[in-house]
Amino acid sequence: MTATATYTADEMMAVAAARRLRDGDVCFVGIGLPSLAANLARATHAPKCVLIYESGTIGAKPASLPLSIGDGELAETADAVVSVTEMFAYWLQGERIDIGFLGAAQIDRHGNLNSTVIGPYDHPKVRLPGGGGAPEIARSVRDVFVMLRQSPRTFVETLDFKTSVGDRVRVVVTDLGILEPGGDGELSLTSVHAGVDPDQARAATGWNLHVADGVSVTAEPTGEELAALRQLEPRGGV
Amino acid sequence: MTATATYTADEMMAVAAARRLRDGDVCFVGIGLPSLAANLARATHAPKCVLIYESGTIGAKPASLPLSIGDGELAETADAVVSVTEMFAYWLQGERIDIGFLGAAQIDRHGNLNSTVIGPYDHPKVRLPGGGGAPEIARSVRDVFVMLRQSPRTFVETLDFKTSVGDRVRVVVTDLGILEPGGDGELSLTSVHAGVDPDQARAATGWNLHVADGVSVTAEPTGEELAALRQLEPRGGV
Amino acid sequence: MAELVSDGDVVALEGFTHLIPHAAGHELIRQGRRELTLIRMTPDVVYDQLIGARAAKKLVFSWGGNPGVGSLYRLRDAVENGWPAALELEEHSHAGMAAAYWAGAANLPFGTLRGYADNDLTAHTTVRPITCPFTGEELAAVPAHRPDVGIVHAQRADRRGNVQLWGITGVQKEVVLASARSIVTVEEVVDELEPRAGAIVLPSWTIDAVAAAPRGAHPSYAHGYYERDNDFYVRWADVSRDREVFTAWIDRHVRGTKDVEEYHRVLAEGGVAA
Amino acid sequence: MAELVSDGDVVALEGFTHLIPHAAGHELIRQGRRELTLIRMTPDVVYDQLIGARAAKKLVFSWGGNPGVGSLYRLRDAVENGWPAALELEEHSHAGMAAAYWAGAANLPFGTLRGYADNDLTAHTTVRPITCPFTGEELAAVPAHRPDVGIVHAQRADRRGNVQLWGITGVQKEVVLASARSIVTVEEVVDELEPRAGAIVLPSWTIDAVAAAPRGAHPSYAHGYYERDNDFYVRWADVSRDREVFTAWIDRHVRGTKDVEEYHRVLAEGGVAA
Repeated sequence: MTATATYTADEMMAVAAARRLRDGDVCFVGIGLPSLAANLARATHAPKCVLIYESGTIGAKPASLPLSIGDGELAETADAVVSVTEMFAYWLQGERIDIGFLGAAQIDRHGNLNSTVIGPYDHPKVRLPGGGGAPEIARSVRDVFVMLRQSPRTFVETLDFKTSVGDRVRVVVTDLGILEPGGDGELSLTSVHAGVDPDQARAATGWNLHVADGVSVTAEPTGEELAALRQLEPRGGV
Repeated sequence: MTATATYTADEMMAVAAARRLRDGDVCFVGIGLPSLAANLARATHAPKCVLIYESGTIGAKPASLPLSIGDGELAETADAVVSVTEMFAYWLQGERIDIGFLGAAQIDRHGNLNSTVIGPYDHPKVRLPGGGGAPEIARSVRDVFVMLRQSPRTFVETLDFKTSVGDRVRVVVTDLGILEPGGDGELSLTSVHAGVDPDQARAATGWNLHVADGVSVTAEPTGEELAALRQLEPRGGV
Repeated sequence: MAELVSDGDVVALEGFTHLIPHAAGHELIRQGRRELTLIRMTPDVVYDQLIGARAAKKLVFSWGGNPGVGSLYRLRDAVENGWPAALELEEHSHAGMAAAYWAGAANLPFGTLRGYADNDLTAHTTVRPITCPFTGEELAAVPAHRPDVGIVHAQRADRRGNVQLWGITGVQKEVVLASARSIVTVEEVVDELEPRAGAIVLPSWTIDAVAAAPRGAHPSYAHGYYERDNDFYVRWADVSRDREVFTAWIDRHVRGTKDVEEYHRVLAEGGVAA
Repeated sequence: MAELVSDGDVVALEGFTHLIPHAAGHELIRQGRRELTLIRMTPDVVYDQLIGARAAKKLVFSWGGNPGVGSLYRLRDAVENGWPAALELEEHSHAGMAAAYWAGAANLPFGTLRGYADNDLTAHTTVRPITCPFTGEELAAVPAHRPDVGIVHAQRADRRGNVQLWGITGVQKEVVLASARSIVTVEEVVDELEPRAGAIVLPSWTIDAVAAAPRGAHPSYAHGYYERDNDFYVRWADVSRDREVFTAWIDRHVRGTKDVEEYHRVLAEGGVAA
């Protein structure tokens, strides 16, 4: 079954990330694309994925996409709701989480992320919201999945600020393709989405992006995937 | 109203301890006499006393005396039930408790207590149950109340083992009378129960017990107190 | 509340996406509090309002944004341009903030966590290494949060002042227990707090003041009472972006109202824009 | 359980006065486990049985007695006379044990508390001073409990293996999360765990094995299922006091039965005495 329907870049990103989740994975998810990806996986090939939101909900099963990590539906459908102190001590630091999703304002070639400031810390050009859970997610989960639209402003040679470390980043899903770390830990382009040329991805990267030998083309979203996605997000789009 | 009814030494002890609780006091209680005393206070002059059992029940309101600190009725009648980790961290170490009751196998003149061993620690003559919550109760509550039958084996010159420190011991209620620390921190006899001679209390003490000037006679249990006590403990006695 | 919060106090208004004490924050603005050190894991709209209304001199936080929308423009204006006053930042991770609240509630001077290694935050915050005396491992210590005043919003109190909240309960218990004084606003006062699944109860004797503030968490939500006003958060960006629009909004909706009921009445009249 | 517990393991069977995993303890005796390090805040009758049946080489604890009755004679005989084998003790306060479980669940190597100062326990246990890097205060550090196997009893599990317990929940969550492997026995398996006030849920993926063991907490109680058998505790003193009476009792009620159902059948026949 191939999809001929059109789909958005966000939908492609959600589908590409969802496919990498294995059934039963315990996922620490934030709002937006990560939440969409994890819920899509749960609605399709990985019904036993466990969704944990940092607000304290463990095993949440929202029928539609939550708008905030603290939506009431998350608490109502969860197996357990715990305090935020317990969440960070027993569950995240306890290394019980398989997959953690992160976004950022900047990423470098090693998967280090910046969500703190653009410009110097003490005199920022743009004060970003800050790291939140990211610093410890990045070092406590088994695999970090980054979801981030690709542009030279975002994929940078040098971060303005290192909010979280890249050691456990296993995949970066962008609107153009998929990056994965090689043996040296440097991210290289391993897949491009349908209709994207590897050079487009290189042009959207602030460092000299290595294109993997035999770079593949990401399978397009199937009709089933798109239907499940749109069921989650009735208004179409994130 | 004076009581002409007979009463047991345990009842006298419970009454004497209960009278020292002020309405609204937050009390950390164990099973047996302390529980009886605190519940008696709640049933008589101090209805707003808050009873906390180390099993995690906060604001328990048992109708009759619990047989274990974990009785189901304690959980059912409590304002809140918390985990034991939270109890010791947030509530006891948090210094939210006014009164802590302690018993022991031995007490010295400074209110230090032994509930660990008789004989040397590594080759004990009698291995006692151990300190349980006592070491931190003794240093975290505002006032420690000790309830202990008086004998030279129990009121000793030198403890075999110091399980908890006496700094915060404000009163020791015995079957013979009441001991309170003086300015130098040494316990002296400040009251004897009806029919007890101060010399009896001195003879039941392994150190040279100082009798306070103007030592008083403890008021006997009133009819109301005994009625309330026996309501708590239908089988009569602890 | 006027008696419990003074200029210069360290104040934590907590609420992790749920039960955010907006009404209490508005009251601080009405009373003209100044020079507050504001603590919160996730400062959002109500902290944007407090900062823009010049109530704060310092912010202790781990994530400061308009959830699902973007920037808090008043927070950014204070940090980037010093308007209406410079704002000192003490920035942590969520895990660091949670450990600091835990330590505060447990009456310990510091909390320990695996964190703050290999990132740039360490150089810009109050965190120090601590070595495990058994294994020799190096961990991070954060100083306990011990606010002068902790403020939370809850669903219910009974007439004796015991407070019950349920749903996502965040760090609300910790902030009440960690603070020297505490204030709880509630949706309603009831005769009895019937037990509820997932509810926590804060005994009356851990709280200094309880006040009814119906819909006092708006635009956040109160599980079982009302939903999150998602549109408000979206429209807040337009109010917050501009200094004059913001100030007019605060003058009309907060300084110009006497309590949470009047706030809601004015809000219903005019929408979010000034 | 045979696959999850090996001779020499560090095993914690927890339950603070409620939901004490007696049936699981009996199974360890039936399987002839040896040289276990047993951890528990309040070792009572089931630990007396394990010690008397020679399953243990070491006990890590904070209060070891027969609650409301007095001594655990098998524990005392092991400590005082080395029968049936010497028993090494690692003794803590309750607060120290609670901090050690907390640290274990939180994946930290140590827990911090205000305690162990000015008493004689400090010289006989594993506790070390730790200095607050901010205030200079000296506190006590205890090493985290990280048992090989954590065992608890709960009221219910659903068919997916999620476990629900309520009433006094003690340190049960902590022991499951602190342990490398975990086993939960339950009163019953149900289709759905309906939410209950005061209940905690342990997700199936935090547990290695769930087994039904109806009345598996006897003589302790299971809130909502059955009451504490207070007489058993009183009569246990007579069984436990004498080596031969004890051994005959264990042979008949534990080694001579195949599971918790048969244990209860034999118990009903003969009372507590052998």
